[in-house]
Amino acid sequence: MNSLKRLTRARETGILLAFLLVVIATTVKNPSFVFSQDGFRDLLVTPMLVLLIAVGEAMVIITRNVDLSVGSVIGLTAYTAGTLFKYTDIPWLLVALIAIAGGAALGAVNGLLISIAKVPSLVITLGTLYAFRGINVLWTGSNRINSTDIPNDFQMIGTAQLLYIPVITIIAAVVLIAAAWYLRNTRGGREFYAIGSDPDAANLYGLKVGRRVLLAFIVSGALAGLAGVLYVARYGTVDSQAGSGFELQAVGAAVIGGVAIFGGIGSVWGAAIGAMLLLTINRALPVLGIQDFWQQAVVGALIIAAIVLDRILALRQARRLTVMEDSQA
Amino acid sequence: MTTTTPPTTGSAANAASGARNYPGYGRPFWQRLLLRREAAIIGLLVVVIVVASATVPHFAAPITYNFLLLDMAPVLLISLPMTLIIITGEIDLSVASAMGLSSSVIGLLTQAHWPFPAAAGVALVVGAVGGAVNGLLVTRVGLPSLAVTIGTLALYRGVAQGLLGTTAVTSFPAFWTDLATSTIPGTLIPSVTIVIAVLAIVFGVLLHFTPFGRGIYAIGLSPDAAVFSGVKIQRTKFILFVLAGLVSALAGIFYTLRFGSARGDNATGLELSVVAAVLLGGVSIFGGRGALPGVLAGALVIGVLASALRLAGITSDVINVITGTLLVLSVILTSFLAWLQRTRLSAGRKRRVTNGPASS
Amino acid sequence: MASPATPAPRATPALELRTISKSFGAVVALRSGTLTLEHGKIMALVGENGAGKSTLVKIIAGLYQPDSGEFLLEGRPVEFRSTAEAKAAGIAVIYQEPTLFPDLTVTENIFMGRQPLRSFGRIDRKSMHAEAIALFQRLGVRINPDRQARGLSIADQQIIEIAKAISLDARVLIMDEPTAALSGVEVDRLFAVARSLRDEGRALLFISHRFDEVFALCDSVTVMRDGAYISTAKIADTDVDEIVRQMVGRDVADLFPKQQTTIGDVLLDVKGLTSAGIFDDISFQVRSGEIVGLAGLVGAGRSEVARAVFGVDGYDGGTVVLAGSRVPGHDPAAAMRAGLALVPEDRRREGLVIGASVAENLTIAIRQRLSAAGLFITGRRENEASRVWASRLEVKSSALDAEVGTFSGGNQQKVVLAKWLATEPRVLIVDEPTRGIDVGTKAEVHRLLSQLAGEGLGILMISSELPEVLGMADRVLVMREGRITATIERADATAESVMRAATGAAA
Amino acid sequence: AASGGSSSGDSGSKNYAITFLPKNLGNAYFDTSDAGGKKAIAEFKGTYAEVGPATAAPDAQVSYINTLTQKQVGAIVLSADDQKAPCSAINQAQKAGVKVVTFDSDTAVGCRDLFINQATADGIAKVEVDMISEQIGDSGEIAILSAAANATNQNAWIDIMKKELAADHPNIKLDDVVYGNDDDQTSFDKTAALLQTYPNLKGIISPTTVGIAAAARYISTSAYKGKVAVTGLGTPNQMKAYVKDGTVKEFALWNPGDLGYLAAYAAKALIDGTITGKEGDSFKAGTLGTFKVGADGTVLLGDPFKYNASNIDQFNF
Ligand SMILES: Nc1ncnc2c1ncn2[C@@H]1O[C@H](COP(=O)(O)OP(=O)(O)OP(=O)(O)O)[C@@H](O)[C@H]1O
Ligand SMILES: Nc1ncnc2c1ncn2[C@@H]1O[C@H](COP(=O)(O)OP(=O)(O)OP(=O)(O)O)[C@@H](O)[C@H]1O
Ligand SMILES: [Mg+2]
Ligand SMILES: [Mg+2]
Repeated sequence: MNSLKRLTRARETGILLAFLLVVIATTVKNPSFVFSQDGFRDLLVTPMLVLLIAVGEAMVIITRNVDLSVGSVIGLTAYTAGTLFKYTDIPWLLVALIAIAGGAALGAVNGLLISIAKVPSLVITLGTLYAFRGINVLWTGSNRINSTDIPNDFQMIGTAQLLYIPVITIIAAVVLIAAAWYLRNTRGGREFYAIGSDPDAANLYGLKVGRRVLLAFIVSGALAGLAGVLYVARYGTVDSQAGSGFELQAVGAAVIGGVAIFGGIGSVWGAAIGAMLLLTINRALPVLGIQDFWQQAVVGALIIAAIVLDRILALRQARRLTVMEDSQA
Repeated sequence: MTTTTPPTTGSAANAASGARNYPGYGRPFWQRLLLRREAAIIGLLVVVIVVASATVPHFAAPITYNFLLLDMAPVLLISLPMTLIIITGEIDLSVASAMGLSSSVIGLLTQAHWPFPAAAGVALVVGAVGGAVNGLLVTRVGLPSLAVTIGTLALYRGVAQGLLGTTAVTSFPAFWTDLATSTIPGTLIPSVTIVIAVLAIVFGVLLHFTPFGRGIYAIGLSPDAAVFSGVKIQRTKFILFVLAGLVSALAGIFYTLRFGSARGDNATGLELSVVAAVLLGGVSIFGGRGALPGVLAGALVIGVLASALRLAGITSDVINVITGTLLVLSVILTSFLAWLQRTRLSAGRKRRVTNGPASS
Repeated sequence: MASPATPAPRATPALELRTISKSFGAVVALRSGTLTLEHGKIMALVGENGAGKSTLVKIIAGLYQPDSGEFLLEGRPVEFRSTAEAKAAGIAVIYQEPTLFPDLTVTENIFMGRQPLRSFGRIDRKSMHAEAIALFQRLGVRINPDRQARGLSIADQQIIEIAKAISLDARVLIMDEPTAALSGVEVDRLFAVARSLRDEGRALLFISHRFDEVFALCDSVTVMRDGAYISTAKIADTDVDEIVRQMVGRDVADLFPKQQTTIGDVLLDVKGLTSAGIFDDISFQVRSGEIVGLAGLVGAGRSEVARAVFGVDGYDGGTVVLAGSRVPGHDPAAAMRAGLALVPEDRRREGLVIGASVAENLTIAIRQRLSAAGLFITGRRENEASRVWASRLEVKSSALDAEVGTFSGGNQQKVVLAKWLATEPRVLIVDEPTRGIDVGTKAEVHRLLSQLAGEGLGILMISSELPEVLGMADRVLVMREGRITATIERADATAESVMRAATGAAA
Repeated sequence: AASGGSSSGDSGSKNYAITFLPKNLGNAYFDTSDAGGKKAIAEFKGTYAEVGPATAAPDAQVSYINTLTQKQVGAIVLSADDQKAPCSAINQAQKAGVKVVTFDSDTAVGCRDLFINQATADGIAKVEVDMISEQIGDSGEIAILSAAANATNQNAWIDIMKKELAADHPNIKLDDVVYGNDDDQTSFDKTAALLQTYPNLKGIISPTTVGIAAAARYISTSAYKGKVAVTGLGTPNQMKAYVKDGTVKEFALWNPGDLGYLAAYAAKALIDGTITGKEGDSFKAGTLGTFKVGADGTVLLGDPFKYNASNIDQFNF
């Protein structure tokens, strides 16, 4: 009964309902949105890149930090993978691992600067957002990786399915479950929340704040690296701008999913559902007959609505509690 | 009306009269000038200009500065209110979208054959309203400005694009478009520089020479102490967000006129350059520290580097690496200096100061 | 009643501190802290505010590292680099200010970092939950272990800190004013737990400003003054007067006494001020030339009253009238214009803009008045004004652009006083005006306050230090649990009468 | 002061420093066209250069035009991101004696010296409509996947296509026009959205090389392969795979290499002063032969060329 109550009251439930509402409404208008092989596939595949980085972003935000560099990390790792495919014949699994490791390394750069130099993450990652992208453009110039450069068996991943479930989706799901499990069920995971909830108290308590924050950024970077690899698999072509603008989508997804921008609150589940909602709405609006120029406006309204809602819920709970205290006294 | 003549504790009356002349400043003028946070960035600006003029062909030409100022005008304009907002410890990421929105509004109204000044007026109002929305959500509803303005970043941009759709309005009166690119008679300095200068002075005075400005710093350094000292935190922040919206709209009008083209996607991503310029100018993201001259220098450094590199034939994207690196270095440097200060402070005492209360 | 029937203490003391010193920037928090805790004993540590008790605690906890001195645990010298190390060594600490993670549940707060585990390092929520419930039963309190810590009353927060410490199953338990915000019943339960821990042979340290508690619970008492060890005595061999004398270091009489002033007509008139859950139906008057003391235990609600009167907090009912005209609520600026000034309790957070210069701090409250046409203000005008006030209060500063964060507590307090006197108030409220400042400055502050009264100011002085209240106040208001429980004229004001009203206990 | 910088490569007295300024770098189409320009410039011993923004944005090209003006290049060959935005900068350039030729995507008439038109808007629109109607049997629903919502030339073509369809193909219904912003990923996702939105869709026209490649790639891996026709403007190298696997029957394009080649020679002619850009002027463009300047200072390259399984292997760009 307790678990059921928690489920109904969970912040994630609301956003999940919103998501289902969008899907249902769109499907009613046009059944093939879900009930066609490709419709079903795109429903599951399209949001996955953003979902992956949103999970990383959520872990970072929960520690009261933010990572604006993920978009640039995707760009660099995607082009790295593409280049390796084009000029070497390293097996694609190894390429993927290299890209992920590269992403983790870039994340470590952020994490070290922040946790050692004690510099606000907003500034650092804004800086690396520029720097990583710039390096990418310097390196790429006007070159691009074309789908013809990518081994087919790897490109298959972009579209292949395992009993009707796209492979990309399965990968993302595994990552999501792992992250959620870690955050919910391990001491380390709970420390993420403690640190974000009150960093000073965390120090007083003797938690290894710096180490956790570093870990959060490494994870975020690694997931961006994975997203970069999958970007290659799905889109086949990579130029110097791959993944630009993803950072705002990631933060947006997390915030919509109920991850508090000042840390301590929220779950990767919420962020994931937020990503699903964000990108599904983008695809749904044209179906629902809304000109696609308005998509961003809807997304913005969604973000505002989400944080206002969270605020109201928080206030309501606070009031309920104080009333309880008084009645006890 | 009782006049409380401040007491001079009897025993120490003589001491008091002696102590009456506290030196105003601990360090000589030139040191205070050179050891300011923003001195470094201003110095950097000078160095960059000198080096570029010496090594990059065509850079020394006055026309360079004409192009440079035209390119940087929006960033320079918006960085003014942004500085004040960041000093209060908040941030506004929606400014570039507000530019796009004002651009779309002008386009729409021009299409509807409104006289340009009227259209521009409406655009300014829209900008102010946009700022007010941010302000209300932050001060009244009490939401973090980072989240709020990420939301309005998407919202305002979306509305801007929705309003104009595919059309790019280009039918602006020549008088106004020419004015936007015109230069001060007899010079190559763009006329818009005058607007920038005037606003820079206005905001500079507001921040550095008014009670309101003192309040801004107090809010950033210690909100509690500010409240106890009668500073109206909410109202101050609200005003600043409105100003940001207003100036963004103004920048949007200039942008539209300069390129003679009103589009929903105008100035996409400009907010990052603005924030970068402000932080580069020595303003602390934690609030409470920073000065306007440094910010202007920060914006100019970015512009000068960009044009110098382009003239040197290097693709302008190198600038991203440099901007980013400068940004990171500037903050690391300031926190390093703070750390040095702390260590010096408790010199002679034991090691591991960082465990002390001073560390955040 | 403290039971003397306890297992005989082992030879080596559980914890021993010898001549520990610690300074923060200019502030010397601890000169020579000395303390010995024995197994199966409860030691009391008493001293005025700012005597250095909490600092000593934080050193034991491994949060601060001592500048010098010896630190022995079970006879072996130790040097903790972090609170984690101290915890690992079996030291549990209840800090004076509760430090909880507001977004986590009560249970998680108790077990953070050492949750019971199942396979794959997976947290065992069931047994964690069960343990939490068991803990609360042992403490005899009803707190929902699944609720968030955010919004808990200070009392409940304190309870959870205690539960945390107990669950650590530590050999040494330090409690820094754990009862400050607890009601009588809660205190009794806490004592029961403390005694059972003692009887298990653990060493406890108990810090409190309430002597009745000290005498009820502890086996012996150590007195500190101005960061230094004064004495240790068996409870049986000492009494309150003895302890107070050692705490204050001089007889109450030779504190600077308030000079006689002609008390004029009513300046501040507070009627029925009420704020749900914090204070209730507060009414009092302050006359020109009068110093009104507001005494009470920490947590009584005095600061909240001051904040409400000055308009920092809103209030639900009641009126504040100054010199005949109504002062609007929840608007400090208006209160300042009306002629009110408040020297707040928390100097470093509320009194000063840490990070700003002396001049900026001295003029922040009068920035409007200083500016030409209320518009333009310049560093020069600020310097002139602040020069006057800095010298009037003899602020020790090399220059006006020196950063106040680096000043000693006493010097900082002078800046705060000067800042508010500069507003030329008619009624001055001072909250803990001498907390944590040295004896010399303390006397200066007292001299200054009575001089201001002499010049016709009305002064409301909140203080937790009896000698101060008794020495300075023409009238003493006493608050307990959010209500004014007594108004005592100077003539009848004694330590006993005030304490009785403050604790409600028949002392 | 027209010395130093990239104008150092003068041959004789003429300043043959010609810089190509595409909408954005990293676009296969422009890589090819600019390569054609490079070839031409090499033939008359000028200095070729290519600069440009990483992403197409309305204002992105302006600062580059300014810079080139300062460097006193002989001519700028530009594919305009926006019809109006670059104009004031272009005027400044012309005042400084720099010739400005637009190709592929024009600015407002009058703000440049010449526009090299890959094909008349009518020609392009017609060939695309003809191909789709042929591929879907002249009846059924179709959609258009365009470049940026503000792309001048695409919008012009689409307007004509609409007229063309209404006039000569009553049974073909144009469901929707969506915009992939010449961004591969966006175009890819928009294709998916299109197929969702219009289950009866029989064909997609994408009058942009990025768009058609993305659309073809999506469909080639989807159940729509062979069912939904894709055509439009594409480059052979990008489309070969999809023509071979049957996703795409036929698509059209002028030869971008020739376009750049012609633009470069036009710039040379302007520098030489043999033409001024007024109607009736004519100039020789290396191996392509002689061209005449038409109305509004436009030079027409010719009709678009159709690529299909039978001929695609003969091309490599
Ligand atoms: N982090 C700090 N920075 C500067 N000064 C400090 C700091 N902590 C304590 N002090 C100063 O050290 C002295 C002792 O403070 P401490 O908190 O130990 O006193 P205390 O005995 O606990 O007082 P109380 O009874 O009010 O808790 C005070 O003057 C205080 O102002
Ligand atoms: N931060 C807080 N959150 C919730 N309740 C608080 C907080 N601080 C104080 N209280 C409650 O408000 C009441 C007054 O506390 P406060 O410390 O202001 O009393 P006080 O008489 O001013 O004590 P002192 O001035 O000696 O610290 C107490 O019941 C306390 O529990
Ligand atoms: Mg203490
Ligand atoms: Mg208090």
